[in-house]
Amino acid sequence: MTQNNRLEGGLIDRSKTLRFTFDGKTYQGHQGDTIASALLANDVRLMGRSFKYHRPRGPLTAGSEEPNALVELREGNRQEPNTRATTAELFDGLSAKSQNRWPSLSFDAMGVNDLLSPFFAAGFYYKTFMWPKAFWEKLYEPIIRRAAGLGSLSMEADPDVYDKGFLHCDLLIIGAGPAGLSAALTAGRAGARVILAEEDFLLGGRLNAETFEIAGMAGHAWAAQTQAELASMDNVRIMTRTAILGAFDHGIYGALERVSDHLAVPAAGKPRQTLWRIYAKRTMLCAGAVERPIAFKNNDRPGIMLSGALRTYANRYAAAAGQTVALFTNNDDGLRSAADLAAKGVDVVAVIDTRADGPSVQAGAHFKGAQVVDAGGKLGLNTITIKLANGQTTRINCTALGVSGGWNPNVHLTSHQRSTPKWDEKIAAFVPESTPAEMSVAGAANGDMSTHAALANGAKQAVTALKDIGIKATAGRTPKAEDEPINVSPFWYVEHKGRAWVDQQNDVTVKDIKLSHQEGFRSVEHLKRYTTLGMATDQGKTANVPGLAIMAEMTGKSIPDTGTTMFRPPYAPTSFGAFAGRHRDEDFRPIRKTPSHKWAEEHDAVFVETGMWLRAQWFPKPGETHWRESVDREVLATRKSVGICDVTTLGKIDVQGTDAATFLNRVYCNAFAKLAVGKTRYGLMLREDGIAMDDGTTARLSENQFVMTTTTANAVPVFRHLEFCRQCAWPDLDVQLISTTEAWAQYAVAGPNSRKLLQKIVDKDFDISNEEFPFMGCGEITVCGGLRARLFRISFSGELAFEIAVPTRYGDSMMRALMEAGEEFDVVPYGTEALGVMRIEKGHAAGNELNGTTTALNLGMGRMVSKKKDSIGSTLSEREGLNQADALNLVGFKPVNSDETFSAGSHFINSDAQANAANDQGYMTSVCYSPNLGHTIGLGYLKDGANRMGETTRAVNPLMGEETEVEIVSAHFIDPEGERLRA
Amino acid sequence: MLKHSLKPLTPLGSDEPDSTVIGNLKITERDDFSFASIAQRDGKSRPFAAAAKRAFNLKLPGPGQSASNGDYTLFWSSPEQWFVEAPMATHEDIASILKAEFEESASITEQSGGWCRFDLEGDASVSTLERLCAVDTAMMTDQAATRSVIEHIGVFIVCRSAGQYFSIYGPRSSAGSLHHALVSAAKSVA
Amino acid sequence: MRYSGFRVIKEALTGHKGWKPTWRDAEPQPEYDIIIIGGGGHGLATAYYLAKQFGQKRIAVVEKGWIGGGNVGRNTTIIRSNYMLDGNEPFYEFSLKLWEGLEQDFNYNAMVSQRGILNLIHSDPQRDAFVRRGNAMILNGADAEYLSREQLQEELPFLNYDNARFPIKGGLAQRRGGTVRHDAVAWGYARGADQHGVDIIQNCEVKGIRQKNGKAIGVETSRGFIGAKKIGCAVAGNSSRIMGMVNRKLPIESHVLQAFVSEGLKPVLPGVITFGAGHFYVSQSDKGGLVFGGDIDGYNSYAQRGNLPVVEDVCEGGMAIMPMIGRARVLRMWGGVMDMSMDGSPIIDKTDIEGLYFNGGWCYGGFKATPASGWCFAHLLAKDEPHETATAYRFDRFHKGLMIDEKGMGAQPNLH
Amino acid sequence: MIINHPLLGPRDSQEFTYLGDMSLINRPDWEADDAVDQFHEYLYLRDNPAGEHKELWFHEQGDRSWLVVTRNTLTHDITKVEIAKDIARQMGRSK
Repeated sequence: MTQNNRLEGGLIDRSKTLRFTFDGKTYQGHQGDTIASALLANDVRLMGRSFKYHRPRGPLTAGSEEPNALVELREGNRQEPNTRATTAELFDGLSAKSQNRWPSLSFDAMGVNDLLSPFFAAGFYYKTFMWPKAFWEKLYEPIIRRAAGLGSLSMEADPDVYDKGFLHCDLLIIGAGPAGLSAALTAGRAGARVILAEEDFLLGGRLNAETFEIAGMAGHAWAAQTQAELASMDNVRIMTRTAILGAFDHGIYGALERVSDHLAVPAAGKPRQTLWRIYAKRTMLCAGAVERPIAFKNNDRPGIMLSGALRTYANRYAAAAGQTVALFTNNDDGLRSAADLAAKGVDVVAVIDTRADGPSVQAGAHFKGAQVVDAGGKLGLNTITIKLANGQTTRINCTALGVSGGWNPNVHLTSHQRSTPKWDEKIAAFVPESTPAEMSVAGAANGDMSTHAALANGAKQAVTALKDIGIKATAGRTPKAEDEPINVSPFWYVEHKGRAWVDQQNDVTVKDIKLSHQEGFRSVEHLKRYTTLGMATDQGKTANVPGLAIMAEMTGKSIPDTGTTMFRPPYAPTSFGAFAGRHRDEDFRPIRKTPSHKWAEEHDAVFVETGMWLRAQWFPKPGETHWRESVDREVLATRKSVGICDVTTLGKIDVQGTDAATFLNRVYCNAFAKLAVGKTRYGLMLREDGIAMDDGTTARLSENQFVMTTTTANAVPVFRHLEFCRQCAWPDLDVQLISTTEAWAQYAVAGPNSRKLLQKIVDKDFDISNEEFPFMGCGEITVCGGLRARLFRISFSGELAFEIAVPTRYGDSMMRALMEAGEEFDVVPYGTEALGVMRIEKGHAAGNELNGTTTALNLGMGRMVSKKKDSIGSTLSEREGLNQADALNLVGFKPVNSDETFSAGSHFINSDAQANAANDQGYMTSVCYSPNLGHTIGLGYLKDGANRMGETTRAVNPLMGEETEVEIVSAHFIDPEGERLRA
Repeated sequence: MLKHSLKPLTPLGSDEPDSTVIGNLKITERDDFSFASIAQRDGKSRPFAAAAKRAFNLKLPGPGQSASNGDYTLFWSSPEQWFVEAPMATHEDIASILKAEFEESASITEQSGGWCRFDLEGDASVSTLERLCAVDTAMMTDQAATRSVIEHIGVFIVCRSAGQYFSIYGPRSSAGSLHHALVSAAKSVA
Repeated sequence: MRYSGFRVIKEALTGHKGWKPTWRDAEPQPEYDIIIIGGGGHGLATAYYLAKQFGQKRIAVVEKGWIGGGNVGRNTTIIRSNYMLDGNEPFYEFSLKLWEGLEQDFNYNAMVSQRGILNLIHSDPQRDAFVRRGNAMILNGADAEYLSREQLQEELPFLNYDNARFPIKGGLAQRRGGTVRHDAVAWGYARGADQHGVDIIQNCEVKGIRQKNGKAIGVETSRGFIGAKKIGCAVAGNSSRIMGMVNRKLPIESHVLQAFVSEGLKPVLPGVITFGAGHFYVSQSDKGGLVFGGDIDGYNSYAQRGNLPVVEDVCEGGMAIMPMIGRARVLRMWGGVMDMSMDGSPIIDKTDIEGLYFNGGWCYGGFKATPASGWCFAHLLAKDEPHETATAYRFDRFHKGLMIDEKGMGAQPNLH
Repeated sequence: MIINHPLLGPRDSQEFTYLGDMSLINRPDWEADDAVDQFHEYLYLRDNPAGEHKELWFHEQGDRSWLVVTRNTLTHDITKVEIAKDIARQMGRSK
């Protein structure tokens, strides 16, 4: 079949013939076609099925407001459900499938729903499927779900990439029809920074669909000429295939540029789509208007479409929806199609005008004061029934019917910030009333329905908008153009038994709206929710106003009193991929690598995500098959001799100033004012509510300089908190803060031989003997022959240990030097697992213990909270609820039978008690196997735990089917006296 | 250079800095700069200004600005706080050098290892940055400098030559991710 | 009128002429025993249980707009009882049990669908926390199930196991969790309450609360004064506005939470899935739309709309764990005003003003709580004592230091 | 949203981190007899107005200034942006 509905002229490029398939059948179209226009040209009207009744459907529109002609575009992992055939550009090799039908589009078994439609009235499902109880989930719902939905996903990862970007402008113009082009010319010539965004791939809007002339030339030619002038201006950015999705606060607009959707696949490295965030000082909405249908019996037959769409297909795409066409209108604009189609050689067989006094047209039989009351042709229109002014009915054969119920200004974006439009009797439609502060509206979107008005107001509004932001512009002479009113006389639906469709995709009929009223769902919100009117993929762009008008008739109120249409972003449905941009899969969030990362990779480290960081978790040796083997080895070797761990990820904050000590004394609950230079101290930081926020060691490098360490997880919130204290709580303290986390590569060197190892690294003029450099000492030193470094004698493992820091660029080299120096001591690198094991063995609290609900008291540090000073959290930590007699205490646990084990997350239940919430005694926070003790150990919070040493209780873990008898012991499993770290 | 046996590694993890050309854009990894932050102590504006004059002999740049003189480039980072950049070859120990000048009038913190720097040169600079950052880089004039975010990474953006040449400073640990983001965006516009 | 399949068939065959309004549009009476401010899910449920369960008479619900126009009609329809703390879990489990019998109870099909809810685990500390939570659920008589990575690959093969930034290490599932048709909950309770004689008064905005000798005696409304012996406030995001009328500050901030739905798709998701390393949770409605959401915008707002950064953040989360949705389209986004409390848990308590009772601070847990919230608030209003599952939801818990802080975020509402 | 930073001009609010009501600047006196009551009200109770709200934002991805932003919670309109440190001093906070 070869395009036998293809007409003369149009804006398609006949020199480029494109082959495509629809439901496996091959067709031909041209460059400049959409799928819908090409299919119509090939005499294919049936393109989809409706949601609920699976009614056969063809396109209703020629734009993004399309409810019916939705297809699955492309194949394999690029399959794209619910794509509008009316906007999808044709490309060579395109393949599309119809949706929501089985086994085929022309025969759909689910079409039986249509016969059962009386039972499927609005909201029927709320009233049934309740008995027997189990059947809803077992039987009814699975059936409903299987029937639900439109297109389907490929279930494969989307292979394309998406970009995001940010643009700034003085004036954002939304829509490049006559109003938008006129505004862009005015603003562009004034030198303003302009963005002209157009959803279509052509500029011109309706000008491409009409036969009007502007300034003596064809409208589309004027658009092309204007585009050329705009393109020559550096200050104007023309963005075609770009839909403005949403108007957000303070002049921020979301825009989707369909960069590659008109191609078979995006070019290498190029995005499929780009989501732009546009910062606009002023915005002009020139989005035109959307035509609305009139509801009558079987008004959803394929071949019935909006009159303007019929014109668009003929004038722009040179495609006839059918060879014999009728028109049904309540306004003058609807009549234009008659002349245009006749001029294209289409046989216009009838014009039905609801108005008795409408103007006459020289095309086909003209019935005034008449209505179309029915349409025949299940899979494609073949006849319409007309009720004449005199009450008689007559049937006419035709294969296409253009319907016009008037035009709705496209106010979508004006309501994104929840302002409502007002009703304009003159055009019987809603027009913008209030808009976001920076937005003005021009052209048909503002109810200026003639081309001349659009051109004039576009320019005028641009001048005003730019004046607001101090840019002088002048509106040129408005070119000569059509200036006719559309003379609409409201007419919403034809009174008749049988079903007349209002929302075609969701199968909402006039009857459903009447039923909604009957059952008390009368507000717009209730109407929408009860009938699903306007909830389909087109957001009711063609259905909402007629639906509202019918409800208004029911309630006897005016349309504006009944409610207004309220649209929500996005203006057009937008892919997840575009909103996510590059942030997917591994690029979901950036990766932070430690200074020894490269070295660790060379040594087969297994890495683990800790926040954004990748840290070495353990370093498997050849022959080690289970991670525990590696971890146990690392722990034992460290405690026996010496081990090295990259601890760079700990937050480091440089705290300086003459009041630095005072400052620290207030942000830590324990005393810091008198910390001596060259000393380090453990600090516990509370939130104002008295709950532990973070902990770490802080070193005093000089009188006025401290280096604070935070946990890896809290580095950022702690810094923010400190800045709050500095700027808001005590603005006159002389203290300056800056993060130095990244500036220093820091390594823990732990184990009995750590000093010996470091003595080979630290330059000779620095004495790090126990006498000169005791536990909790710190100092600035040099290493490896003169590189400045910092040394801290602190221990997380409980061993004699140091942390050494060098400028990060030398971190890799430092790691290698340490390992080399350690060879004679059989030094091992250890990862976060061994680090964790050793800190649990030592009873140090970490993230699992500092969980945002625990106090100093819970942690066994109650006495640390100084009552002698003001510090963040000290006051509220006195509340009774945080000081109960049986408060949770952090204690240690070991299995009574040492071959048994248990898990973190277990709860404690006393041995004699039943395992239920009432008997809950607390929970296990951290658990590991201790290679030193040869059994599992754990830390946990237990009610009154501190006074229950030696008792036994049960660690119950019903989630994993575990239950273990455990003994309550000190959290310090290793070296409770702390002799090792002082050695 | 200080005499010691340790070898530096570039932020991207090699011995030599990376340089990539994509269409009209050159992305160069820089590790030949040293870096420090300097913050004025409360009530020390006079001695601070004097020391700044001695050390840099330029007017301290205000918010959103940078300034250069001789070896030094400064840019404003926070109220009464600046970042100071100088050649690594001559100023590796930049913190001590500045401390000697400012003594107790300023809080000075070494930042050299903490940051990676990528220079973007060429006509595609702005269209590349457009895809990465909310800052209006097209309107940045010579020496404009600001902090912002690129693909969830906090960065400084310094405009060396309007529309043509920008330096992006990011946290060293994220150098790989930042470079990946720059290269991906550059390919989109190439 | 009783709803049933038989009735639907009968009406279908007689042109649906017999259907009556789902609830009466009542005119305000001069006085009631109990007035509930707020015709949302919680307010309507409260009135329903007051009348049906606690034998109260002369009850009215006053609503400033149309019933169900607030958060009950703006949420992501999820029900679950997967809480960790003693103050919360018994209450939410009570709520889940009520959901399970709700439709037969109020004779309205709200499509309670227990397709399960899954929380993904991406790190060892997260696993430890979820194990603790799962055990707390079981100890409280709820159901919880730990799923290994392998089990997940079996059940949900489409998740991103191979190249995720934060690998999926396991999950905590509650099979009894699921979704409910949210609007139907409001309508079902309204219909049920109406049939038990409750007056539902729409378009009636409360402008003030009249007091006499320190006792609340009625409400000033846009339709005049209405007297009451007891007044219950259940207005979610507007709590501070109502309580402001009696000059009370609340431990509550109002924040906007955005929610989203995609175009209709053939079924792909079995139940509710929650991403553990970002802000994204999703389920699929019976109509085929992916219903999803993430985190609140994070700033005080009464605007019922949000901004782009959160939209992007949420979709990034989606693409991180299920990159097969890349070509599906987001159809609509909207916002609800959340009554975010200082510890992330709600308040159902008397106020210090005699006759004035308060229900609020639901954060974004409000929808799933609807039945229990209504029941417990009705209990408090009827008996002047808290229901056994709601004893911890008191105003004074902050002063006493008895916060119920599931997330451990402290007194910062936008972090709960 | 866009916050017009007093020093840096208009910036996307995405660069900022939100804290809440500016009354959080007014940290009570720890030595007051009713210190616990005061801290309870300070930390937990909010006006939470539907309308003009003075609130604290931290320019985390910018100059690390805490700002006091006057914003309408019904419309999101921002009418004033000030440096919190200055406001704190005006409120009599010092050392």
